[in-house]
Amino acid sequence: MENTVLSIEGLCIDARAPILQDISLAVRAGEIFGVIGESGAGKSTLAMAMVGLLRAGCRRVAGKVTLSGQSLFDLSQPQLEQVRRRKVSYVAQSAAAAFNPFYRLGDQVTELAALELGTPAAERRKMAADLFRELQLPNPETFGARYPHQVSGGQLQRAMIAMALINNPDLIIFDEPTTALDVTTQLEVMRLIRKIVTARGCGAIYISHDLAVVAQLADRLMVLRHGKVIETGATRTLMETPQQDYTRALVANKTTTSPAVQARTAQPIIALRDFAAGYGGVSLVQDISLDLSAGHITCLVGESGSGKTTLARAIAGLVDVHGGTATFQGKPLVPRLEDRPRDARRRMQYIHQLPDLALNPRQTVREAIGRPLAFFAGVTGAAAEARLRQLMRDVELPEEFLDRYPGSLSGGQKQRICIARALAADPEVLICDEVTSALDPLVEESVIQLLLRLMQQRPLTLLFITHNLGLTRRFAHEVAVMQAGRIVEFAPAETIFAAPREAYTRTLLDATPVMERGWLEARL
Amino acid sequence: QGTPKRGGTLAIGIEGASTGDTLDPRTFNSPYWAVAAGSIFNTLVEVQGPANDLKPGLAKSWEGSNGGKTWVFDLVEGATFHNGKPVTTADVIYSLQIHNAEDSRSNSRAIAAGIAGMTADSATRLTIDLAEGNYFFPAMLSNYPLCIIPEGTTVFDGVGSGPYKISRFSPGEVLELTRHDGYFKTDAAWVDQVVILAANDPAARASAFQSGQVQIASMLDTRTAELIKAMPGKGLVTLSSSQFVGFNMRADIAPFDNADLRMAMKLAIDREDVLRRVYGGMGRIGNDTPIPPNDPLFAADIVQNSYNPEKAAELFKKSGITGPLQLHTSDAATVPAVDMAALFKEHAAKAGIEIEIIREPADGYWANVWAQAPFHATVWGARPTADMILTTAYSAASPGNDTHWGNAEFDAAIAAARVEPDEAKRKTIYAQAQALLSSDGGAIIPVFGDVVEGVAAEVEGYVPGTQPLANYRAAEQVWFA
Amino acid sequence: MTGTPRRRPAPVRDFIVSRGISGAVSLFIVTLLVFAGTALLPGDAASALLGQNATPEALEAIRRNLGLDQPLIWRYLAWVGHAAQGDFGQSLASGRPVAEVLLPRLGNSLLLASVAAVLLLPFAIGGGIAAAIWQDSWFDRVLGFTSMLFLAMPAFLVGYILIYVLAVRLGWFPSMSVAPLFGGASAWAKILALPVISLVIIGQAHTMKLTRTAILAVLATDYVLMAEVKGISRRRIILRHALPNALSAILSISILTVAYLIVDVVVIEIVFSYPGLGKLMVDSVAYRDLTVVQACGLLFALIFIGMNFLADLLALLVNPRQRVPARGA
Amino acid sequence: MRNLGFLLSLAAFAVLILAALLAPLIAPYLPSEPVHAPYAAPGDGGLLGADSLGRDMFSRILYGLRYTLGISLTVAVLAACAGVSLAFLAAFRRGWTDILLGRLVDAIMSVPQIIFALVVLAVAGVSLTTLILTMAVLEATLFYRVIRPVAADIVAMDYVEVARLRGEGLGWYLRREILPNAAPTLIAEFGIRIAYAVLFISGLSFLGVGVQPPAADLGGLVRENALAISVGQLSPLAPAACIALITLSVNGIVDWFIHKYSIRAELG
Ligand SMILES: Nc1ncnc2c1ncn2[C@@H]1O[C@H](COP(=O)(O)OP(=O)(O)OP(=O)(O)O)[C@@H](O)[C@H]1O
Ligand SMILES: Nc1ncnc2c1ncn2[C@@H]1O[C@H](COP(=O)(O)OP(=O)(O)OP(=O)(O)O)[C@@H](O)[C@H]1O
Ligand SMILES: [Mg+2]
Ligand SMILES: [Mg+2]
Repeated sequence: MENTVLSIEGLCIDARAPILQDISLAVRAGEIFGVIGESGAGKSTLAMAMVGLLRAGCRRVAGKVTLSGQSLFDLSQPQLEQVRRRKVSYVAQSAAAAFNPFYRLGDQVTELAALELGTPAAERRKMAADLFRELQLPNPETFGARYPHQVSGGQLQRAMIAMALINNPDLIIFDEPTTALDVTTQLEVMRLIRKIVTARGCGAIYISHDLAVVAQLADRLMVLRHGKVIETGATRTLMETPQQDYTRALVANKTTTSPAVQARTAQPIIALRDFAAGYGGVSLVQDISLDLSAGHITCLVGESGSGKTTLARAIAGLVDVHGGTATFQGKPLVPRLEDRPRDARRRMQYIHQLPDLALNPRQTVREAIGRPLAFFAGVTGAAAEARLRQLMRDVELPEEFLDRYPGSLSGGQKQRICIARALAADPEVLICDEVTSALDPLVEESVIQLLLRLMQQRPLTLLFITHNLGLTRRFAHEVAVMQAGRIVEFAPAETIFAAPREAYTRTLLDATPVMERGWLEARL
Repeated sequence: QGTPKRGGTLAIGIEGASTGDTLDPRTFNSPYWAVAAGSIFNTLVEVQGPANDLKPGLAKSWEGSNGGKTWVFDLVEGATFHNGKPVTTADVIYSLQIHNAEDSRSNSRAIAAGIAGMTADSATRLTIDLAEGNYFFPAMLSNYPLCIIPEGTTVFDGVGSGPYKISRFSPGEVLELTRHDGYFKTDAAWVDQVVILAANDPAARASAFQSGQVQIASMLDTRTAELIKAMPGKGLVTLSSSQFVGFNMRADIAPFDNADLRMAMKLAIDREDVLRRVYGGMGRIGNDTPIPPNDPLFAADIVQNSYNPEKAAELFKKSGITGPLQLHTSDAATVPAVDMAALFKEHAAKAGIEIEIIREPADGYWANVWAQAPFHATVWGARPTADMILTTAYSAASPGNDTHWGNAEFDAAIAAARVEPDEAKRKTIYAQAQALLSSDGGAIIPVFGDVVEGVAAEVEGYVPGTQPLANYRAAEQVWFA
Repeated sequence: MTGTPRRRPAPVRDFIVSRGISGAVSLFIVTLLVFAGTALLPGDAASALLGQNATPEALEAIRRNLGLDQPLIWRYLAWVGHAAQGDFGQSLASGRPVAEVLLPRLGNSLLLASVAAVLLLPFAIGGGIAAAIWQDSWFDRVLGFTSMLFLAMPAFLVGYILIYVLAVRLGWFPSMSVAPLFGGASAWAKILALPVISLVIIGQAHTMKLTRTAILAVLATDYVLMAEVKGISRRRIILRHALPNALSAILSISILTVAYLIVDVVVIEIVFSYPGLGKLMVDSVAYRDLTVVQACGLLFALIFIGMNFLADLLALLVNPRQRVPARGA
Repeated sequence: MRNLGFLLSLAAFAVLILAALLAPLIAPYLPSEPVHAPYAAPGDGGLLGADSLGRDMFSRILYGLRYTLGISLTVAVLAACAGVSLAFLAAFRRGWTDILLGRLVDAIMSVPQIIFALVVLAVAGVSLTTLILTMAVLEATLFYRVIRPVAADIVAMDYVEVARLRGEGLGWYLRREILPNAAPTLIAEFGIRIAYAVLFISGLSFLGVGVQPPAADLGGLVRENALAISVGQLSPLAPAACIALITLSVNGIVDWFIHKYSIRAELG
């Protein structure tokens, strides 16, 4: 193809084990090529290879990368550096880490102009200001004088895009540029990317693990798994007629819905009134009034930093309570965890977001799950063994896993262990803080299914924190929307999604990408 | 040796300095300060050469009468202090008196205390009356703390009449001296500058001498002496010194107030082995008295204590003492003291006597351990007369009596010897004193090791004496070839 | 926000205040430790001073003179109060003012430390940077091995070998490093040679290893990777992107090296009889020269705490993240 | 390369430990026995020559190893117990416990260690017990400084919070949650501390306040024979080399360990 800017043929990269196997792709000018894959699939490794870079410890075994007509791995170091300076740009996932904390943003953004063209400082300042304006950054004239730590994450991400544009590259590689941002900012960045590629006519690679995002942006898509290409094709074809099971599972309309529930009981299991909590005297959440109905799933949504975790932890007794009342099954809830009776602690269990951190790497699964059994119910010996096996069956894991250490389990398996550990206490309320957001879409789905099944088996109430509105829509009985430490809207799920009362809720709903075609275009 | 020449800087490395040192002569109590005193000050009388010949110092002549009780000294003319003031009898009287002052810690206090009265007959003639007669009195005045300083000195700044005056004094570090141009001895003080380095560590002293940093080094290890001598330009001087390293058993407190135990210990050390291993064979066997065999006063007829494990074991058993005996030792009492203690432990073990060695840090040893611990190492430098060492170290009244042994018979004997003009009779009295010390005293003196000093080949005019560093007056004697 | 605010940035002020307080607390504890430690030295100072000729009356007089009859607390307060004014009392051994005893020794220690630092730092830091840049090359390995070797060696071994080879055998330098009056600068150079060489040999291993670690940490950051992806040359990446960020670490390392060179060199001072603070303290402990020991201990702690403070302050000043306040002004 | 170094270090360390343990069997003479001529050269005077008194150098080194290794290991074990439990406690309790311990450790560490030891030994008198205790206190502060942040990191982990949510007691936290996770760092630190203790006791003996003669650890042996070095007799370098060999082999083992468990190595 004549206007191909990047082509990769049969690329294989090994570290100790193979990381990428037999990757081939081609990107044309003016198109966005999407790469989707779960964490660890090799996406970043591939992105690095596109600029002729191998991370320490990695080795190219076979294959060829051609960028703007030059075979990168055949070039000398200076030639390669020149290609990188002139032909390609890279936008990294974590802008905060990718900017040098030592220099002002403007200098970093225009560093290449200074190096390649010797542009004088005054002119470079103007160049930067123009770019900042194009990217809708505040105070474009002076923005460049700031240091990286002086601007917000979203602004930094846009500054990084500005840096990528300074050399008018043939190809821009976006490596999960929005993963760390909240949905509203994500939407802005997505709009920008689309605009830039259209305006400049360069090629772009867009890497993500979020199918909805990639589907909105990319013209063509490649599905990567365990370092292998599963499927490549035009986005529309791939979305509509996926060929492979994996792709099909990714694309599939999620059909799960919340289990049928009893009508809301008059007496909520947990009730908060004018509740306030925070750290060291500062209330981070205030005026919280919330009822959790027994047997219901209540989802707590809101953008990052809105206070979701703080609220959940305050209920669990981990954060200082500053005011208001809280009751648990009609009785006052003791604020401090340490003051709560053992049985109260048993009845409310908290599941953390990152299963890696929530499991002690030096304890076997048996020890992890067995401890609450022994601690709360005093069950040991054969009885405990039977319970352990039952719990493993409940969370759909093989019994052999009991003797494993967490290190040898996958993320999804670990999260199941955490759930089993919570269940071992025989709780009535489960507080789940983004328990699936670190997991891959397929694994996430299976964990959700598991939770739903468990809710049918036993009387459980769920406070489920998430930023995934798609999930919330399918799954919640009630939804509480948080903004800046307050609950702005609390209503049954159908009401929220059908007729959101608050503007903030509407913005949030609107900015959440869906797989429907034309979603992004409608928002440009 | 060539004719004397002026010029050059002489560096001397010597042990016994500390950061707490002062220029108060009453605090002088180490080889370092002996040499420093010998370079900065003068005493009335000096001793020189292997036979301890008396020589004039600030006194050009002296005369004893009244059974050694009255002494008349005539001072040299033209002697001046570093500050230009002439030396007079008033200065001498003051200098001797301060040693007997109430707060004096002088090791010559006993000598000063023996003075009944001093009269200045003129600016240069002085009469000293002693409480008891003493024919050794002039020799005793050569003791280095008895140096002459200007009358009325209260701030001790080191002004003396000696060949060199102080340019810089850094306690425990260095003493830097320049020639005193008005020095009354005209055939002395050849070098322009003298640097006296504090070199307490024997290894440091040896390497400083070998590297040429110092031209004269005191007390080199006898066992490595041959190796140093083999180096070009390095000469050695060997003194059959009466300096000795010994072990003190405090006779006044348990367990060593037991005479059997003391004798057991004396028989439990193999003197031959000590001589061979600690001194490389360079030295003489001792008989637990401070008088070495080469001294004319040595009592050859009395019983020689020698290694006898069986007898020692027997006496030890008889003493009824059990358990390990703690022997305190330190580098401060010279390296041989440490080595000797280790050997002693081995020897005594064969007699069934267990010795536990406690090694004390070098620098606090004299203040805190010496003369205080029941069983400890000691070292005594050579003294010009037998009387001096016997009096200072073993008479009951002396503050230097580090064994705390008090024996009236012994004290009477040395007092009698002092006033005995007849040499042969004196010798008999001393033999009796030695017999008492050897059989009953608290000191174990196994060996008199030879003292080896390093003197670089380019240094001339060095006259070895019985005391180290040319009787401490090397600085004024030598010149560079 | 437009432009950087003119007033002294709050982080620096806050830092100085908070570190000042914590440094003062450390110092307070040190004064307690030092005072308690020396007050407990066996055999009180009075009897040490008078030695064998002590009479009870004289002892009593001296005790009164030294204030030893006062309660412990009172003595502590008096000592701290005077020390704060630079008056450390009199040396018990020589009767001279402690400051007079201490100052020349402090000067000597500083001289030795600064000469050693000037020779050591460029070499060690350069070596550490080079080893990090060429990580796992033969150069790195050789450097790594030699520094490991020197870290493993007792200091006195290095000292003795140097004395034997350079002083005794070759006669290039004096083996004892006692300050000369006669001879001037070249004599000084000779005197300092052996201790300085020993310190450089012993100290460089540690400094180099720390520098290497610091540089490697910076080279592993995302922004260095980003610079590489941008096509910036290796040279520029190291000089412009990595080094400035490692600067605060390197500064800290340098200052702590200097602190080490002043404070932690007792064995070397003893081997070469160098009249520094360490030797003074060792000797004074031996003589039970309480006042000097107290002053030395305090001085050491002060130097150490001050150096640490300086290191942190400099690190703060070169790091924009610390120096310039976050968002807004 | 690293593995080779590790194996060599392990072998060397094992040999040294064995030599120390079996000293009475291996040593041809008693360490205190004067058997050769003073300063006999290697060959005439046993394997490594003789010292100033003619004692067999090789035998003395074997027995010296016992002191050096025995003291260092004891010190490291004591210091680890004290330093680590305090560090855990501080990390877990936070608040005043943490502040007070931190300040105390800072203060102790702001006096040079060797000076500190000299003062304490002067106060308490030199004996094996005071020596070991003094060194252990000083080493404990170093343990504390390295382990506390590690423990604090662990305490901040969600799994510790899970235990807290359950309401576990202090013993459970320290023993079951923190200790197992701090173990690799602890073991590495333990190695570093042993090496440090070896150099430390050697230094103290060198200054004359360590092991008392006629017994001698390796540092004391160097000091005893320093004079021989200055006249070109190199056999006293053998104990010094032995000290270096111990620290080198311990470092080699630690290095491998740090690498294997990707521990952030704290130096100094
Ligand atoms: N230098 C390396 N040495 C060894 N293995 C590596 C190295 N770099 C990456 N890997 C492994 O290669 C795999 C792919 O890593 P890569 O960073 O490309 O994944 P990714 O798809 O970008 O994941 P994420 O979504 O988490 O960013 C991972 O299993 C990772 O552990
Ligand atoms: N320990 C703490 N001390 C002080 N402030 C905190 C602490 N933890 C969180 N905060 C602040 O409290 C606010 C709310 O944080 P919280 O973690 O509850 O938000 P969140 O809604 O859970 O966000 P996310 O979606 O990113 O998890 C944030 O501004 C955060 O910076
Ligand atoms: Mg990635
Ligand atoms: Mg959260």
